[in-house]
Amino acid sequence: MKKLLVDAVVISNEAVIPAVWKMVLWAPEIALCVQPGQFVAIRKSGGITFLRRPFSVADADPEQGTITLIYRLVGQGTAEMAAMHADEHINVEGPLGTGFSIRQGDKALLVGGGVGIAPLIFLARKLDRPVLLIGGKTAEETFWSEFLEPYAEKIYITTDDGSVGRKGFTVQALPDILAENEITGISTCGPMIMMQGVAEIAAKEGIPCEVSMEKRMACSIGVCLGCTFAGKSSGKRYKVCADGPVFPAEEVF
Amino acid sequence: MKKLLVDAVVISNEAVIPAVWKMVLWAPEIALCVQPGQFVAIRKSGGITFLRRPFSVADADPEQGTITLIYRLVGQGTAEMAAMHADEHINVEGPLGTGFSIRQGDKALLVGGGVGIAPLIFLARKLDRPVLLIGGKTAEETFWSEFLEPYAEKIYITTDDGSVGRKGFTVQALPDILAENEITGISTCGPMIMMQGVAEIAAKEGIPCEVSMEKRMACSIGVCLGCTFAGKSSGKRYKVCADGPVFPAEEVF
Amino acid sequence: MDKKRMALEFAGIKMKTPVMGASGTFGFGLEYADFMDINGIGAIISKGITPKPRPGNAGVRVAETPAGMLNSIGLENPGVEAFKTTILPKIKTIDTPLIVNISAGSAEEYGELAAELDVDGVAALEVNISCPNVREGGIVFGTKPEAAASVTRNVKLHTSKPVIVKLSPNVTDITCMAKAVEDAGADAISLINTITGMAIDIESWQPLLGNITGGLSGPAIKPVALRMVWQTARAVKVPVLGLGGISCWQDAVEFLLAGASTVAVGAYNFVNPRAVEEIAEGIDAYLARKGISQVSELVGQIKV
Amino acid sequence: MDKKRMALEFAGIKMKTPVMGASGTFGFGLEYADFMDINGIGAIISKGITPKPRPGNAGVRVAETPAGMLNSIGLENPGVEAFKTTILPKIKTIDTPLIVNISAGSAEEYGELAAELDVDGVAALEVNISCPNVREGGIVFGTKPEAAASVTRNVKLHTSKPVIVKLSPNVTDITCMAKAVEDAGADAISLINTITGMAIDIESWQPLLGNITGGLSGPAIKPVALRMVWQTARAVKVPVLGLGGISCWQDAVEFLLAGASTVAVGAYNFVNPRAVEEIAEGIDAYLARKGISQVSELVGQIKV
Ligand SMILES: Cc1cc2nc3c(=O)[nH]c(=O)nc-3n(C[C@H](O)[C@H](O)[C@H](O)COP(=O)(O)OP(=O)(O)OC[C@H]3O[C@@H](n4cnc5c(N)ncnc54)[C@H](O)[C@@H]3O)c2cc1C
Ligand SMILES: Cc1cc2nc3c(=O)[nH]c(=O)nc-3n(C[C@H](O)[C@H](O)[C@H](O)COP(=O)(O)OP(=O)(O)OC[C@H]3O[C@@H](n4cnc5c(N)ncnc54)[C@H](O)[C@@H]3O)c2cc1C
Ligand SMILES: Cc1cc2nc3c(=O)[nH]c(=O)nc-3n(C[C@H](O)[C@H](O)[C@H](O)COP(=O)(O)O)c2cc1C
Ligand SMILES: Cc1cc2nc3c(=O)[nH]c(=O)nc-3n(C[C@H](O)[C@H](O)[C@H](O)COP(=O)(O)O)c2cc1C
Ligand code: FES
Ligand code: FES
Repeated sequence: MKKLLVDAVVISNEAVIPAVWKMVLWAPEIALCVQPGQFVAIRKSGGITFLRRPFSVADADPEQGTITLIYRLVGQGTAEMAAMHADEHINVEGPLGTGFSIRQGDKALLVGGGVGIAPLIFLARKLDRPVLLIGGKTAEETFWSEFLEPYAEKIYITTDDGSVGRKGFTVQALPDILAENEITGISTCGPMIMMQGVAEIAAKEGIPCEVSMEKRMACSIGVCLGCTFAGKSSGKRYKVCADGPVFPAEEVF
Repeated sequence: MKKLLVDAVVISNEAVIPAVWKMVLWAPEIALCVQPGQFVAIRKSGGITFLRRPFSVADADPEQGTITLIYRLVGQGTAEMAAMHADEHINVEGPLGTGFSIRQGDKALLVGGGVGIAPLIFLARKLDRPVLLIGGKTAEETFWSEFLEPYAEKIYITTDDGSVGRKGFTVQALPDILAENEITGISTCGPMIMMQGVAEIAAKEGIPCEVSMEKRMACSIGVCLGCTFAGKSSGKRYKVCADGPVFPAEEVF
Repeated sequence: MDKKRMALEFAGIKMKTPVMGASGTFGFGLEYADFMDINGIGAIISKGITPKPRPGNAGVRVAETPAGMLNSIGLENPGVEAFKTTILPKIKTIDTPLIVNISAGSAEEYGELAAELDVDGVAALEVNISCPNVREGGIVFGTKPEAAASVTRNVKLHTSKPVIVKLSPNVTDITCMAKAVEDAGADAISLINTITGMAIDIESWQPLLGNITGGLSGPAIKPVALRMVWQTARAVKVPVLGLGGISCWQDAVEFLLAGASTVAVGAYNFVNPRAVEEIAEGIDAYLARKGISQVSELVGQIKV
Repeated sequence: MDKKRMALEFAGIKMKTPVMGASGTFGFGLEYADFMDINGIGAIISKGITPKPRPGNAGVRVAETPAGMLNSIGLENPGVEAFKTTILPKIKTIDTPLIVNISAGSAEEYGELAAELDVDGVAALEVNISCPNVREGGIVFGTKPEAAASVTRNVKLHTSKPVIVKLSPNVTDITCMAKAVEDAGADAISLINTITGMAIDIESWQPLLGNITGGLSGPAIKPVALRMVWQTARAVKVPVLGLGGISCWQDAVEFLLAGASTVAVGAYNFVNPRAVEEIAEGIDAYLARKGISQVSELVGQIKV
């Protein structure tokens, strides 16, 4: 898939909760070809940050020509993003990387934690009503279900404090969910510790599992070798930005 | 005079002609105490430029709490300024330096060229209907008379191409103007070559003359010594940013 | 773009423009094919190749800094064998000179590596004696004139290709290094590599980079690179490839004026993947405006 | 601000905070009185003082660069005599240690200058052997260990004040310079001075600075400064004053973790004339959040 470099227009940019924002960009060429799990690398020209910032595409609407990013405020770059207004321009490089291996017909379980849930929205939309398991620290962090509802068969929620859904971590809820549903494939994105737990259970149950990784990136297109790792089972050197960010679980854990 | 550091609010910011812009800032503390010939050093926080940029105060309205800057688009910093909108904030350090020695009662002639005319607007307002001589390259560059008219007794204009006013340089018009008016003091701001010509004629005629200098500045408050020069008659080391920018002509030429 | 105006020969390598992609920031060139016509650029300088495959350094390897970045990749690469069998055949399809950047652990190894790369499809060798991110090889050769000279001699002995020696800026006197490698037979000199720097995570109290220190590059270092290029171009007779912080055609023109015959873009490729092409276009337009008919006429024209 | 938490003694100088204004960027301190309480800061380091008055370099002396600036002031100053008679009496009114930065043309002259400044109101001397902008003095002493040691010895011989030697980053091995001046008796080491750089006006083809080259400072050089501070703090026993690109309290904390006992703010004073005070406040709040009762407990705590 050809990588594009476009000046996208901010259509909307607003806080979902104070710490997590949603930006909709008009970038029709990218909206047309991006696949779930792929990401874009963005930069405000004339901004203070130097490197581009990678963000998963949380949704894409080829008809409207828009892509959606959902981002957590972390540092300078995301603060700069949050300060942007509609009609401003932002430079977008994408689609980048290799996304999820979509399995139409599979009964898929998507497991997400934190902003790792973002790419699962886009994935859920492309699948046939998958089951979702999402985790957050508090009730506030479970706003994601609102984005997922249109596409999900069921949404399981866990919170660390038990304020919404089941109390505890996502991984703890997994065995019950696998018992309740006949899952034939798992895609997961979130903290490494969470994905590792998911991958272990999936391996034990013999369910194919893919995980979406995050690494510090400089180039996002496979030239700087900032983001590489050795595949656990193959020993192969992978670039997260180009060969991933989505990998078979057995190559990561 | 105490130097202040304030976050000013952009009230308006618009092109006067494509290459010269006018920015009105709400900065009441500065508006209250700034004197003609003094300047401010500004910086957009989160902007791409590193050092502050020095600009003469082209006008100040203590009642409205505003100061006006008139600036020519030169490079990155002024481009960044021109991109600013009303209600945005810009950090302003000022008032800085030592301005014109206002001579109420004098019959003053103010001679300006290019954006050097900016501080003369503020000066003209504070004086008792001075005579003005301004020079520009073309008719387009003589928009200044519109800002000066309310305060000036007379405005002489020269253009390089003769499209408005007298054809030629300001200096060439000076002898006639001195003949027509009984001038007791001259203040000038503009290109060095122009100010030098003015100073020479003033010296010959025995009219006190002061000139406003421009030098690359890093600190604008007299600590970096980026902007110093040796006084021509005294030999004294001057800092343009602190001892000036306005100096007696005999110290400069 | 006026092809005649921009074409030049650098250390015997024929180039369409004086602007190249710098080692370690340009992959093997193909990665940029989506963004520009990689058949129209000056040259591709490959990621550093070593005798054996290297996984590079552990931990975080890249970090942003004001107007720049730190990297501590540690010369990850598949080794010369895999380079020749799997990568080189693909790049051969590109009609742009490929300069192979090489690193090794001893002067002898540098020579052997050069011999292995004395093959079709390689336009020249860029000898990296300046990688701050590896223990053996790299930086020791880049800070000792005799060591640098010995590497240069060994490489020259084992190759028929033009040899460009890449200097480290982490030295007291760059001209002393430059003269040493010139005397040892270098056909050209490229500079600068990255300046050693570091960053600390103030929450964990650990260095941000797994390797503790890393190499600083990007616009932040441009004034230092330009100064060293100017000093070097005055000190040696061989042509100079200038790089370090170039982000726009204006930067490139500064390097040419300072005495660089050609330039390369490094970290800024990550910011603008079209930089190499756009900078060449900008230089061409500048030359046209200035009425200069050949880019080489600009080289070293600084008025001091 | 918790006074007890922030107070410290550095090379025998009692300071209220570890944050000072760096030489050449802080005037003689009084210039910042409108912006902050200059009686509450760590120390004022004066502009470089020389035996005789100096007009400095001709032409343009300051230029902006990405995240930094170049300067080629060339040690303009009124000379030690005028400093003592007209400036020192004014600064004595401030209840903040004044460290006088000195430069001279020979080791002997450094000694004589130190003797002249062995007077009331001077808390310590910072010996600048690293000014890149003057021909005589400055940089030659800063790149040769023996020369640096000889300057240090001469200064120590002629003063009763603590002697801080300020190192140049324009060297291959900073620890070698640091050890040389430590062995010669330096009570503390400060680093870094500016990194030599340049810029060219692409319209006139002339160097932007009158002096051709200048010293690069500001956030752009912070990673390099931090690396050198870390290397030096590990190599010597005397305390280190860290500076180079500090713009916020987070930067200052990095320097402290890297092993600097105190820090100074240079070029960033021009951007934020309240920086010295705000950075001290930021460090204090950080210490409070981390439950650290004394700033000195942070020094050198990097986990490598
Ligand atoms: C493939 C991929 C997809 C991502 N998708 C999303 C998403 O959909 N939503 C979202 O909120 N975040 C996502 N992230 C993380 C996001 O890139 C970082 O949060 C963001 O770069 C932080 O930038 P900053 O300037 O605000 O933070 P700073 O900490 O100031 O950034 C400093 C540097 O560190 C890098 N960095 C900081 N945190 C991370 C991180 N967690 N991962 C990678 N690099 C980091 C930045 O890119 C930058 O180079 C993704 C990361 C990757 C690699
Ligand atoms: C006391 C004083 C008062 C001034 N008043 C005005 C005014 O009222 N209106 C106006 O249009 N301009 C004025 N100038 C000039 C104005 O400061 C510069 O045009 C402006 O800084 C250019 O910034 P830039 O980033 O757009 O240009 P760049 O060329 O990108 O700036 C690069 C660097 O050079 C400096 N610089 C560039 N041109 C000048 C210059 N002519 N003088 C001093 N420094 C310069 C900048 O400050 C910056 O540090 C004044 C300058 C001084 C010293
Ligand atoms: C991620 C990265 C990897 C690099 N790898 C190499 C390398 O393998 N060999 C080499 O000689 N230089 C390498 N460099 C140095 C660059 O080629 C260049 O000399 C340096 O980055 C300065 O140029 P810049 O400021 O334009 O990036 C690398 C630089 C970066 C940023
Ligand atoms: C304008 C200017 C003048 C300077 N003058 C001196 C000086 O006289 N003596 C000295 O030791 N250092 C001098 N320096 C160096 C600074 O003290 C400091 O070491 C350097 O700028 C790095 O710190 P920074 O990046 O915070 O500016 C000067 C720096 C600047 C920017
Ligand atoms: S981020 Fe550069 S190779 Fe992946
Ligand atoms: S600009 Fe710093 S002394 Fe004038």
